[in-house]
Amino acid sequence: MIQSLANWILSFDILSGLGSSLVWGLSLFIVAALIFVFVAVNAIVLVYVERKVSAFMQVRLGPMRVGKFGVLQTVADALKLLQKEDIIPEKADKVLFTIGPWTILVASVATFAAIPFSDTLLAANMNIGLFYVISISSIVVLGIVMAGWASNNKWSLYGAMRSAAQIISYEIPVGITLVAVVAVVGSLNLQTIIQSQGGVGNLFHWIPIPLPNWYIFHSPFLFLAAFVYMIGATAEINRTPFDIPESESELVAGFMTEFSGLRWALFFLSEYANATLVAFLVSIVFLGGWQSPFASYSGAQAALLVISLVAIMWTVFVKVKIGRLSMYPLGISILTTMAAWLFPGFAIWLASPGLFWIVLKAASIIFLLMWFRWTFPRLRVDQLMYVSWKVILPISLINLMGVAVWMWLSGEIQF
Amino acid sequence: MDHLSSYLVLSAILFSLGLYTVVTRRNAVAILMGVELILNAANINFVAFSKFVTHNLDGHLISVFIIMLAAAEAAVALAIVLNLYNDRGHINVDEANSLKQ
Amino acid sequence: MIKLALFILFLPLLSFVLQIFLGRRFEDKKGEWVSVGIQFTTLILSLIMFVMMMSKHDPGFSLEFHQSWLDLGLFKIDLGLYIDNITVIMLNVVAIISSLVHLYSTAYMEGDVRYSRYFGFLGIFTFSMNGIVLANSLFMIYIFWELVGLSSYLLIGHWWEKDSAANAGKKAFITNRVGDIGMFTGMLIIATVLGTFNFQQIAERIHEGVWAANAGMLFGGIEPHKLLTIAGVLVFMGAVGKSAQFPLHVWLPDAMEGPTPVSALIHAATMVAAGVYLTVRIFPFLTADAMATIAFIGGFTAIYAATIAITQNDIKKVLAYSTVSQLGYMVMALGTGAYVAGFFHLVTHAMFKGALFLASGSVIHAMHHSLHKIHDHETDAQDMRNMGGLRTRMPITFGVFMITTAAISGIPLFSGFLSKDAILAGSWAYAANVHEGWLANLHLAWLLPVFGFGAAAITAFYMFRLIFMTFYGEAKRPEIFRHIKESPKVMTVPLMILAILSMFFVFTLPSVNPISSHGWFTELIQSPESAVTTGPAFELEHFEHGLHAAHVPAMATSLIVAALGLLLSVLIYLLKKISAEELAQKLGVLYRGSFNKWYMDEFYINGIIRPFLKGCGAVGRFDLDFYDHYLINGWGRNAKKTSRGVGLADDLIVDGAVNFSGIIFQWLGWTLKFIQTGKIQNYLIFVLIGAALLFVANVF
Amino acid sequence: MADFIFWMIWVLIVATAGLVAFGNNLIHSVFALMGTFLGVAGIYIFLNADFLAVTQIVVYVGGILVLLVFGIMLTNKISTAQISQSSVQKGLGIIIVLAILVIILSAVLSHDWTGSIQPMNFTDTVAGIGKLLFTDYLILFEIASVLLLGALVGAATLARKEL
Repeated sequence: MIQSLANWILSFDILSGLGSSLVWGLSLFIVAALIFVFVAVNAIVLVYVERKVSAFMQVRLGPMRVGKFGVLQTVADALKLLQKEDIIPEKADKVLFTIGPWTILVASVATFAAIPFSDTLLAANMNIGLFYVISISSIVVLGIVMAGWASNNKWSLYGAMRSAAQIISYEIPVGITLVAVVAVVGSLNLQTIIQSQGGVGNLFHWIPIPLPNWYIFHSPFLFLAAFVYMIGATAEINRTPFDIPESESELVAGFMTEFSGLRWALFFLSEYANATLVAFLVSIVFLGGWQSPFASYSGAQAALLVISLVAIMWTVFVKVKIGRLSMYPLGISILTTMAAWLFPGFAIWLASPGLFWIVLKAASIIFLLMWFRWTFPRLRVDQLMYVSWKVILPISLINLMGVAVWMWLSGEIQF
Repeated sequence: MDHLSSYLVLSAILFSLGLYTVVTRRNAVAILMGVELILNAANINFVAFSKFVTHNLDGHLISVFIIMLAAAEAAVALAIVLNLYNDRGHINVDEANSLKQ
Repeated sequence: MIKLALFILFLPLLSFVLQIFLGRRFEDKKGEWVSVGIQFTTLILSLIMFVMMMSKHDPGFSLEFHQSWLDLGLFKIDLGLYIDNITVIMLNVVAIISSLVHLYSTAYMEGDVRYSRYFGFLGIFTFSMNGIVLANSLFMIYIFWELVGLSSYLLIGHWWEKDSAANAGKKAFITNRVGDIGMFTGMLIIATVLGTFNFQQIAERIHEGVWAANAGMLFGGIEPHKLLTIAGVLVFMGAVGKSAQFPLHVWLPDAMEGPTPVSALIHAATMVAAGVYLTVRIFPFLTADAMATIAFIGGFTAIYAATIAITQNDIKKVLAYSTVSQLGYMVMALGTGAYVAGFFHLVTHAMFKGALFLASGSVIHAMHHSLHKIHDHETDAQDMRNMGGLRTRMPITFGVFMITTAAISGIPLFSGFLSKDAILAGSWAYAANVHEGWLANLHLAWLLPVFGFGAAAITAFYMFRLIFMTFYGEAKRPEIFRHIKESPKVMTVPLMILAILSMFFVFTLPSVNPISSHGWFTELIQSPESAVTTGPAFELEHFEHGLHAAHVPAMATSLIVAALGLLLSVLIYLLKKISAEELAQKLGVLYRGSFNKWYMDEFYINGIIRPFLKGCGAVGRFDLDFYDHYLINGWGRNAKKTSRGVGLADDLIVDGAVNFSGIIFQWLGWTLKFIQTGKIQNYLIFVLIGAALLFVANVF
Repeated sequence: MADFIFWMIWVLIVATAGLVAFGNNLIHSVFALMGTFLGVAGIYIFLNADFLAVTQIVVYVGGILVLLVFGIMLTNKISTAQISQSSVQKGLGIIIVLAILVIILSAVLSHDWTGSIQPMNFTDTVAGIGKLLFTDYLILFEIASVLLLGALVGAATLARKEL
């Protein structure tokens, strides 16, 4: 993307005198800025969504005052945060206190350099993309420790230490789980991973249910791996039920206790950036990234028909019985199906890969993360470590072995 | 940047700084940091020679193994340091001299 | 198919691991069903293989898969799987019996102290048995051979608190060792000459004349043919041990100390058949002499064990000797060249003998419960003299007993008739046509059909004796009889399945002629070509021609002798026309001999073990009194005297020099000790200074 | 542009390593070490060692550095945000280290590297490293895994309170 941007800039006669090296640097800067803008806007939107989702889960309305349905609420909040006084505690370590939040933010944003949004829309196509994402996101730990230490506050320090312990513990099972997928693909390149998930095949290769060739449906082991990865990743980004580092009932706000204003906003920004990153990674690695779930436009029509039939049955037999009738899922599925049958162009669009699909998948995963947050109670510290070392790690190791055996059995690899 | 000696000079400086840290610091963890600097310097050399001289990946392999060794070494060394701290209440290596004559 | 086979091989091992490591934890939660489930999974996989085999319907079908295991330059050992029709059928036999025994054991062993361990051992047994069946080389067979021996030892000694059980386990293990020494020696001879353990390669290389070229050179000019005979007989010795052939049969009756399902699985249907299976595998490279030896051992075992079975009173002992006798049949069949018949009898025998043992287990189970009810802990639950009239109380068990007894006695419509008949015809044809091997030279070959028919008659006699004593007549102990109940469904269902599998049509389909064994089995299993080229081999074509001629007279004779045995049994035990006691009195020596197993155990103890121990004692005393006392200690005494003189010189001259240098270094050390500060960084500085100096020295 | 970035990284490495060696605040030293590690990762990228660069970040920054931070925080009585540290034998140390630096630099600079040497541009090192790891370096790889296991167990055993 950087190179094509540079070429595009150079294609203007007026600008061609700038020199390729400078233009290259300029496009580098532009792309970086674009990613940053994406992360910032994304965070503003997600904060609003999270507040609304939590409100609906608790049968409230959530923000309603600023703008229609409160849509401008987070914009207002962001403006407020930017104007707040910049407070640095007197006995804090001032250098680290300033660097800490920026480290976290830079690490979170830098990971997006490797995330492919479509087959062409990505900042850098690296052949070690997945590994790059894992490695850069591990820098976050140090930022957290930095911030926690520099605050010179025991709650902050506890929060930071817990956070660091938690993140490095969960990095291991998460990494091993991703290795299981890499073993199947044979490449660390995220584009290759996505491209190898195109088309439609049987569930687990054997069971004759037509499903997209996503890795979650590749084998029982990868199916399990997707769940293991979700759990581990939720812990790695410190979201509920694994938000022990900032558990407000014990540690005030963990490593963020002493921060306010812009710096605090940076933490928030990176938190949502991380959640988005995890959502994108799950979509890419397990759910086929920007691949469409439909193989062809007739396949899309058929699949949508099945889905809306299921939705009708569900509404008629289950929803009516429990008496809570929400027509949105039913309506959306029926409308989509009708559109797909009436306008072939729409069906063709549905069957073609693109930005829409990865965003839809990531959005569902983010919704899932929010759902976790408002349904699961928080774990204790010892339970957290237990889950990581004694449950998830063995499972992920067995998974890795199982995937190898599975591939041998299904003939994908031979000795 | 397309010149081997720029890497070699960097690695030499890094090595010397690491050596100086190891030789002069009193804190055991700081000494460990010096060791990591030295290992990094060595790694830069391996990879640079691999690119400029041997033209194969053996240097990368050795670096991978060095990184792995560094991880193992750090874990064990810190465990020892923790024991030292539990035993004496500090980790100053110049005071840990029970083996002296 | 290889993957299927690998699963069949390793799934039981998984069962073993799970039961051993986790079994205790799941004992209350029906943990045994893990093992049962795994076993039935392997049964299904085996049946899939069976269906694949039937759909191929190719007698020459074979498949091999191997991985290098040990590579010592010129000498390589591969481990691998070899699959042909025999393997598939054997796998099915093992899987069927093993899964049914697993199911049966859930009821029979209920409440046992080491319940989970029992299932674990069953698992490792099945694993190793499958290993023997799938092995592609003598070496791999040997590995699993020993594993099978181990699991047999563990299962016989399952109730090791009983001395007799513990001793029986040891006896089985040691007796098998005697045979295995022979087998190992034979293997080594073959591997030395041919450089391979692989069955296919052995046959190929012998056929290509490698044996004839190498044997003499490697073994001091021995005639190659003689060496091949020796090697064959030595390998067969493994089978003698495992398949309880005379004279190493003594462990099998004692092995009945183990739980009855184990007896059914291991000591009747599968493990003891391993020896026969081994003989089947080495069949292509047996010489005529070796075959004659094998045939004679088998035939003698058949009749010898049958005579013992007549007089035993323990229900399981009767069956044990009957097993030895039937194994003798199989071995005799292979020795006389009736390859198909021998293997056929192995399969049919596995089914009906498994059923017989399980049915006897059902009887014992019922007896146990009854004795338990009346608080009688003295009476032997296995003694037939305490039974009688059980047919009204245990109809299913009785029915199964009748069917399988008919099968073993060689009565038409049942599987045993077909296979036994084929064996007898084979021995008849052999006696009539044999021209090679020492039996022919001594004109003794007619002994074999005599042994065969004699054993057939005796078998019919003692089997019906068993039935009449157990199920007919008055109840000898009414108080026990009152509490006898039929066993639960999980025990009777396996019995019924095995009884159905003992019918003739199972093996003759699609043909349903009850007196001809022609069917899928004989189509799929065919004798292999003999690979022996070094000298006289067994003439298979000639023999098969004779087989055709011998078929009808053999069948007639076998029917007559079976009927005779049956009739005698009816007269003595059912109608009581002849008194058994008077007969015993009249026969005197013969009766006592048979009752005491022809004094074989006593012979071993007094004739071999005691003299051996005495010899050991004598040698030991020689060692202690003469060797130790005069040679070793005397040498020591002399050395002591010499060294005293040398020591004196040492003290003065050598030590003086050493001490002097020591003093010098002590002084040096005292001066240098001050640079040892205990600070590691100081040392490092010294090292660095040294390095810098070295560099400077190198440059200038 | 690339040259500029390269020299920036060069300076960053030397500066942060200098902070590690000469800084007075232990905590600052540790976080300066992070700068060094990241800089070295950048150097690897200039050397076409992309896999190694990422490994460097994962292991050094994500692993070893966190361990070091933990080590510091577990072995100091924390009262302020400052953990000062001192040095011994500075004079002797600086002399000998400078001597060694001079020796190395003289060795490096006296040799003419430009003559016979052509840089080689690797494209995909991951596949190559993977292949080597499971062929020529297999034994080393196995030993390394055993060593890691040993170190893991050893560290866990040593770090227990009741040794």
